[in-house]
Amino acid sequence: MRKFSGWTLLKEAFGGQQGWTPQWRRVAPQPEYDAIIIGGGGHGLAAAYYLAAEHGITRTAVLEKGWIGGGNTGRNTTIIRSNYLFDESAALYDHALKLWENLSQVLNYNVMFSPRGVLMLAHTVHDVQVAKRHIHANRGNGVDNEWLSPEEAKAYCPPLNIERNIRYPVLGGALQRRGGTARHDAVAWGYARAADALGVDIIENCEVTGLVRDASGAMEAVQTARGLIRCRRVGVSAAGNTSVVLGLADVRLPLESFPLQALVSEPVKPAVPCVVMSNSIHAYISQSDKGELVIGAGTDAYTSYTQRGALHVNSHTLSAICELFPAFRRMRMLRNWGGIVDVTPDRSPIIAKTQVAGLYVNCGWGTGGFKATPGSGHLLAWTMARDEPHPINAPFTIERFRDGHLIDEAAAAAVAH
Amino acid sequence: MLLIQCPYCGLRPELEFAYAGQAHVARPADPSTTSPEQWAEFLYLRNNTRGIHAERWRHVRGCARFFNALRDTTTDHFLATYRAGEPMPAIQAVQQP
Amino acid sequence: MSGRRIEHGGRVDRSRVIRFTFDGKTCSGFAGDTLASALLANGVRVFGRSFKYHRPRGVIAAGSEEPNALVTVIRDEARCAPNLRATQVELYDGLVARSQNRWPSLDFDVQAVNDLLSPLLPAAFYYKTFMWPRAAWHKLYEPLIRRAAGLGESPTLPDPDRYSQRFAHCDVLVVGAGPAGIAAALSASTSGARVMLCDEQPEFGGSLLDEPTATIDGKASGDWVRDSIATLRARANVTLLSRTTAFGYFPHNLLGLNERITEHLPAPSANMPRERLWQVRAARVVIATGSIERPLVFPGNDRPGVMLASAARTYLNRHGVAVGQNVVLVTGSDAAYSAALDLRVAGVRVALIADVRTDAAGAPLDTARQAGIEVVTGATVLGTRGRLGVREVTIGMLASGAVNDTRRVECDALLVSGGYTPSVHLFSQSRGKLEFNEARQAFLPSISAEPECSAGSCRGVDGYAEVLNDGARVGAESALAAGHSVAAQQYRVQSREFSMHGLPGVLPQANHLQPSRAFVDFQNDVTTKDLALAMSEGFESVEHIKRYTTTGMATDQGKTSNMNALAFVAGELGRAIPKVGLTTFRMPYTPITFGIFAGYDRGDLFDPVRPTPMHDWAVQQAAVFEDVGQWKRARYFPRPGEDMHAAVERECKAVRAGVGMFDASTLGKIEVVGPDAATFLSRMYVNGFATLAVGRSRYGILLRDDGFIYDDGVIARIAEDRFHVTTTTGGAARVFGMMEDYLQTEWPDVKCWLTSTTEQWCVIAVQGPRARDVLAPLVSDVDFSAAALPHLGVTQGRICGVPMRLFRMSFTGELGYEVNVPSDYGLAVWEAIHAAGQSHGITPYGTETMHVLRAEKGYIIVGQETDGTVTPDDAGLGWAIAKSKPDFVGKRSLARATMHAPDRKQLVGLLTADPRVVLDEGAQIVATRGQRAPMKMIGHVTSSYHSAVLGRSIALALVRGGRARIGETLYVPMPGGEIPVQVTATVFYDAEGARLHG
Amino acid sequence: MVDTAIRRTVGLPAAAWLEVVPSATRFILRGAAGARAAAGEGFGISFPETACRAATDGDRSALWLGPDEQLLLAPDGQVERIEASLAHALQGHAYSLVDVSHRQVGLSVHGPHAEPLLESQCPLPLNLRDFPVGMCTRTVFGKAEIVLWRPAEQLFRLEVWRSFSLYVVQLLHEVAREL
Repeated sequence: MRKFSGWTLLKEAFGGQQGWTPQWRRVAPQPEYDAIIIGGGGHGLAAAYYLAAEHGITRTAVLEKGWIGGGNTGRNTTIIRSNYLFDESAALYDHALKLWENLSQVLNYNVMFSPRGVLMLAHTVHDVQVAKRHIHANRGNGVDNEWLSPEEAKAYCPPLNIERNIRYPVLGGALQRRGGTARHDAVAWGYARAADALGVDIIENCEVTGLVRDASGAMEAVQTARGLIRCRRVGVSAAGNTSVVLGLADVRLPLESFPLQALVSEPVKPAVPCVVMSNSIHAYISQSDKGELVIGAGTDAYTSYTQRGALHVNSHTLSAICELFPAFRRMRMLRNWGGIVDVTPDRSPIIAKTQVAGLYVNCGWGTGGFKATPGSGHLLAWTMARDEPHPINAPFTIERFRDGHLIDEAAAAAVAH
Repeated sequence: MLLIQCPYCGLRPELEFAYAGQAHVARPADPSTTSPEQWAEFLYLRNNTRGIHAERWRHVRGCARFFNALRDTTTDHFLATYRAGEPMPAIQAVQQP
Repeated sequence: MSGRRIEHGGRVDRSRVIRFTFDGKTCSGFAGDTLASALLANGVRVFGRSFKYHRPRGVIAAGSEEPNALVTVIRDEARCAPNLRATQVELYDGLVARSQNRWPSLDFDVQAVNDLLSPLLPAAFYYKTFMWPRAAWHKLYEPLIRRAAGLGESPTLPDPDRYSQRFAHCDVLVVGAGPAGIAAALSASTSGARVMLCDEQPEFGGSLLDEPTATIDGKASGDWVRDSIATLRARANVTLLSRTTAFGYFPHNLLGLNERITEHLPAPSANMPRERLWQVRAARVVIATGSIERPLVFPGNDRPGVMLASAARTYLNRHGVAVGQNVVLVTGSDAAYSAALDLRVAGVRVALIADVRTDAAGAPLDTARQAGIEVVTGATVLGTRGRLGVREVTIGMLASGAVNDTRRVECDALLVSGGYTPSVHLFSQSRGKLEFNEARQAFLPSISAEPECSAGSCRGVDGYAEVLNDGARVGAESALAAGHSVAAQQYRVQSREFSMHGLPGVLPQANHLQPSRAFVDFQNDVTTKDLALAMSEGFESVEHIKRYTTTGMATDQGKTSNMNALAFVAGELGRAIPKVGLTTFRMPYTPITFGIFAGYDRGDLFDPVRPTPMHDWAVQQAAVFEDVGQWKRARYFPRPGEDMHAAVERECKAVRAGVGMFDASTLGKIEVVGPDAATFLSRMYVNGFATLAVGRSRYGILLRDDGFIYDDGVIARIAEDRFHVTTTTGGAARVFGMMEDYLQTEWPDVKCWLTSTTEQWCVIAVQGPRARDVLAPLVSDVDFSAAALPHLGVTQGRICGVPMRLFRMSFTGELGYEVNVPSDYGLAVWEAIHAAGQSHGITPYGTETMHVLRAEKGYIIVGQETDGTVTPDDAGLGWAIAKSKPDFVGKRSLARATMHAPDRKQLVGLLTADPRVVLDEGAQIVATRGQRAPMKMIGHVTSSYHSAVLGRSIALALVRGGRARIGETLYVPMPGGEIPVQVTATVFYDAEGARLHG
Repeated sequence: MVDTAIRRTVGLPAAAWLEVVPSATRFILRGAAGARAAAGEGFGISFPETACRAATDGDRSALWLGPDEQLLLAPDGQVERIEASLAHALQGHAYSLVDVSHRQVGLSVHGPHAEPLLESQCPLPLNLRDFPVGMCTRTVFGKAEIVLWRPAEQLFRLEVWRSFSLYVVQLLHEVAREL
């Protein structure tokens, strides 16, 4: 792998940009691998990277039905935070956040992780109670999160409207300074390039059409659009399409796939310095390095694989943004898009073994998967390499739904982004 | 905003409806006799179909009735709607040629 | 100076001179000008600076596809709109426009140094550097990049303008009022169908407005447009919307339209909305969105003065502006010849027409040559010169694949055309399938996904007669499909027009191997070199190339650039264009103001404010309100000088010592009626209701089937078959929906029905030892004796002469009643009770006091003591479960082993060692001192108050195995130190409940 | 004592095209089809069998809200009388009759602008072909649920839960500014 640096750029500037090489190889699938990851999004690519980098399993392939990073990774509002309520969740997301903090250097790819702070607003007495419970729990878990008064919130985010006479005035907010954003495409490409350098095969346009099991019921091979590939260790990291892929092995999971929309404005000079989220009036906003306001909200109401949502859902989101930021009413929507998010009943993910030996799954991230990318990849790789979960993902089993050990972040906060 | 054929009121805008999840998930007649797996299946396991999906809607801001629908989740087009309690129509019968 | 106003012609109103300023300089134009046409007429060439390299840029197009000429329009301090296309900004008197992305001035921009550094800043350079030291990205590089990026500046003051919304339904919606759209609307509306016709431009007519020579059915094209629109306007079944962009195509034939209403007016009425969102549901849609000319890709193709031939023609024929005095046309299509010919007629020198096709021949060339214009074929452009605008172009001649024989031609405008790209954006948004048409070298609509049909040049039809007849046919067919029959008209057209076919891609250069710095995406500064770089780094999917280079991702969404980028990539990869694929067309077609999506949803209309019948009274009493769902609830009633703490202290004492009154109207209420009502409620709630006597009530707990507490309330039996059920304020709608769900779908045989009575009844809680004394004199037909109306007794009677349901119940632990009267009487009864209570010192209290009083008694609040993970047993309410019932909602889940684990979090009381310390709600609890993160947290504080009656702090908490820890000391770690707390039972006051039965 | 003749509704700003309907007696009747027929006799109107249609006779109306739900409207002060006559007519039937007189506020929106006013925030087609005279239904207006009934070509009656009535009226006024 050719090292990226200012020096390389300088050299290429004088060399007419002739020295660049493909960031990952374009390869045909081999007949057999030690590990296969189904799904070439950020999570899947990260898992492949860590399988090779930390567990020495370099005979690994990532199978992607389209182009890598083209699912939810590529249609993302890129919020990163770890201030979750329950101990299990805080450990999981903070594991990811710590990986984010060094990711550019580890991958030698600037993923533009930008800890500009995530400010979660409270608008009602109940919101304040919930926010403070989070802050106390986070502090106990060593996760930074602090309470800001309305005036402090405005100082942190100047365009925020803290007038008391609006419909749902801002009563304060919980700020995680270590939270922020990153560049979604770079995450996928950075992991792909680093995994490729370790020998991982990244195979695009390779839809999985069957999961083949041996006489004992264990994973034996993967049937794909590009032929049969033998492998006894298969990880599924297919986000909204997880149910469809696992259905090939007759594995059913407590998942439903919903459309999640987001939009960006036309680019403007810096206006929003941090990420602002409001769960009770359903909107969040940040500004990309390019200058676009990046805006989203919760999912649409019904399950769908269309990768698009309804106009009225956008309208609700934008009316909330215009209340919080009344100066943005004249800004204009440039692009709107939809992803497919797989949601579990307790809004917490599953990173676990399935009942099929050799088949592992990482799913159920709902609207909040991007922030977990390095962590989930790391933990899925661990679980696949050792055939047992890492202590951090041990609670995130499938069996918790049978036993009632839910990790119900949704109950405490209406939306978990 | 979808346009949904309420079996009672006719074609109406989605703003009047509430989605109510997968259809034909019957609550066990005697839950106390179900195994933990069966009960978890009733509570949580859903088909999450990519394709033709039997689902429930409620015309909550209309006639207020729950009813069932067949919708293609890859296009969001409805193939049929029918009243609660009625059997699911054969998919071939409602598919357009 | 290059552009100028010609003496005659154009559709502007020369009798109305309009003054405006651009970058502080006063200019003038005419009514009917756009900012772009007026600036061109004033000789302006540089309109803005590009995004990355800050290169000077002029106007390229004349419509919404313009990538370069972005300006900020400033009506006043609060009414600034950045990034508007000068080509769409209509001139009005006093308009103030400012260029963007430059400092200190448009002609001298410091950041143009980026252009010199461009070898260092290839596509995606930022992914490869700025990584050391680690913190420098966020602290140093990113802020620099952010400041350099962005285009205009965001407004900073609240936008005072109104935005409006409208739903509409029609049989046929026609998008685009060019020849195809007008013909479609005419035939569809003749059938009697309800037709809507919209166009993004101020004037209907589309390309016909640029066409001075054509006649339709013997009428000059402009006259035909005028008469056709008059015909349509006169029809009651037609709605015409100009300045209206169909920006989004949503499932089930719903289209989003953006109408701009006042933006072109010098002094709009404050009542008029600035813009409107139309949500149109159409039985059929006709897409008649025309096509967009493509620029050519060659070195120096971004210099101001390089412009689409069609734009030059629009400026000439619509605005009476010649874009140059001495122009060169470089073209790959026949159609562009019309621009040169029209300019020639207007007296502009056409120095050369360089046709890039070696085999170009026929009518357009002959006509040009007859007009005295030199035409060469097989040409290419090797470069241009001119600092702030083109003044010379270098033409190279192609011979057997190599470029030789170059010549330099002076010019002040360089018109370019690569042919036309059909506007399939809406069709593609509808999820229709596109197919690549080799002959047209364009993607055309193929298979529809919605009931729509494309007509005219957006589906590749070429020539006015063909387009008009296509429109008429599609209009008639669409009307027929919507149930209205009509025959399509046939139009006769005479015109001088040439084919719109062309060639996408990059003009051949001398050294093919060395990709040139020719711009593909002007606004995002993406060159062919960038595309080549992306491919050399292995990005081959068109979506990857788009993302890696940002081509097509600017505010014009690649309207002029996508096909060129695609053709270049296809050429480099040696694949056919359809094999490379097409990026997705996304909503919106052009950028759409946030304001219209919000519409009327602002201020108090953002979400309904639900007041109770006593709301105005509470306002008069200076109550402080809190938002609970959509309701406004009085939180406390401060007297002058009191803060919340003082007011609540006083209110609490008043209730404990005398009597208080509380507005509980927001509680949800459901009337459950029918012979099976008791059966139904027994199945829903954990409690049993079969044995509940008429005239009695019971505290009920509602679970979901997962076993966790969902809601609670009081259920009263009014008659054998009639129950009055209360829910929490926030739970009213969802509990009603959940009950309907079980009734309608699980137990359709259960004979009872639900009616929401939340708003039928106004609820006045009168609580305290003097409550009976206050109420008794006002009430008739009620026996207040403990025997007749014990705790949890319910009766009906009259109060102040109006009908009443009287509940003896208490959420305070005191003797208490809840008076339910029909809502219209609520305020009068409230005032009567308040007046009657004066002698008893009656004190209105709010939700905060209610919370304190119930916490003193250990009563839970759903949503505060519970969070969706709490079972009845966790909350200390296991006693309420009717264990003999075979089933109720949630019962099976409660039987799971984990629901009985001894270390579940259980509700307990906490007392701080220091009675003055009030714990933070949400504070965490640990078992041992001195823990550092990550701590072993065993619980959290759910409620915490200062108790007036106890003179100390109290708290409720959920603690692992809490009930077994009663008496233990635990710790609440706070930033300032640990707070020791003693675990207690949940009831702090009157544990034996004597006061309740007083 | 409270003057029961004067019922105090929320203060709602009127307009030339908007009136608050005087206080009325309102019931929600729910029950099976057989009960509906019997109740019609008791109420003095044969209840509409067609979905989304209202039947009116004199000063009484019955509005179809759902297959098992009718909204009964009568002049103010008839609660006891209607309860008694329906109880008599419905003997032997299972049904639910609940007084909701005070639950909602009636608004009348009339005149040539009535249709565009309501179409601003109601997603139903309100032209005469799709929403003829006599049609009634529950639907939405902005973020409020309403019952919408068209008694005459240029007259719409809205029944709005009382706490939403101020919102609906303010929203109508806001829309009316541009008409």
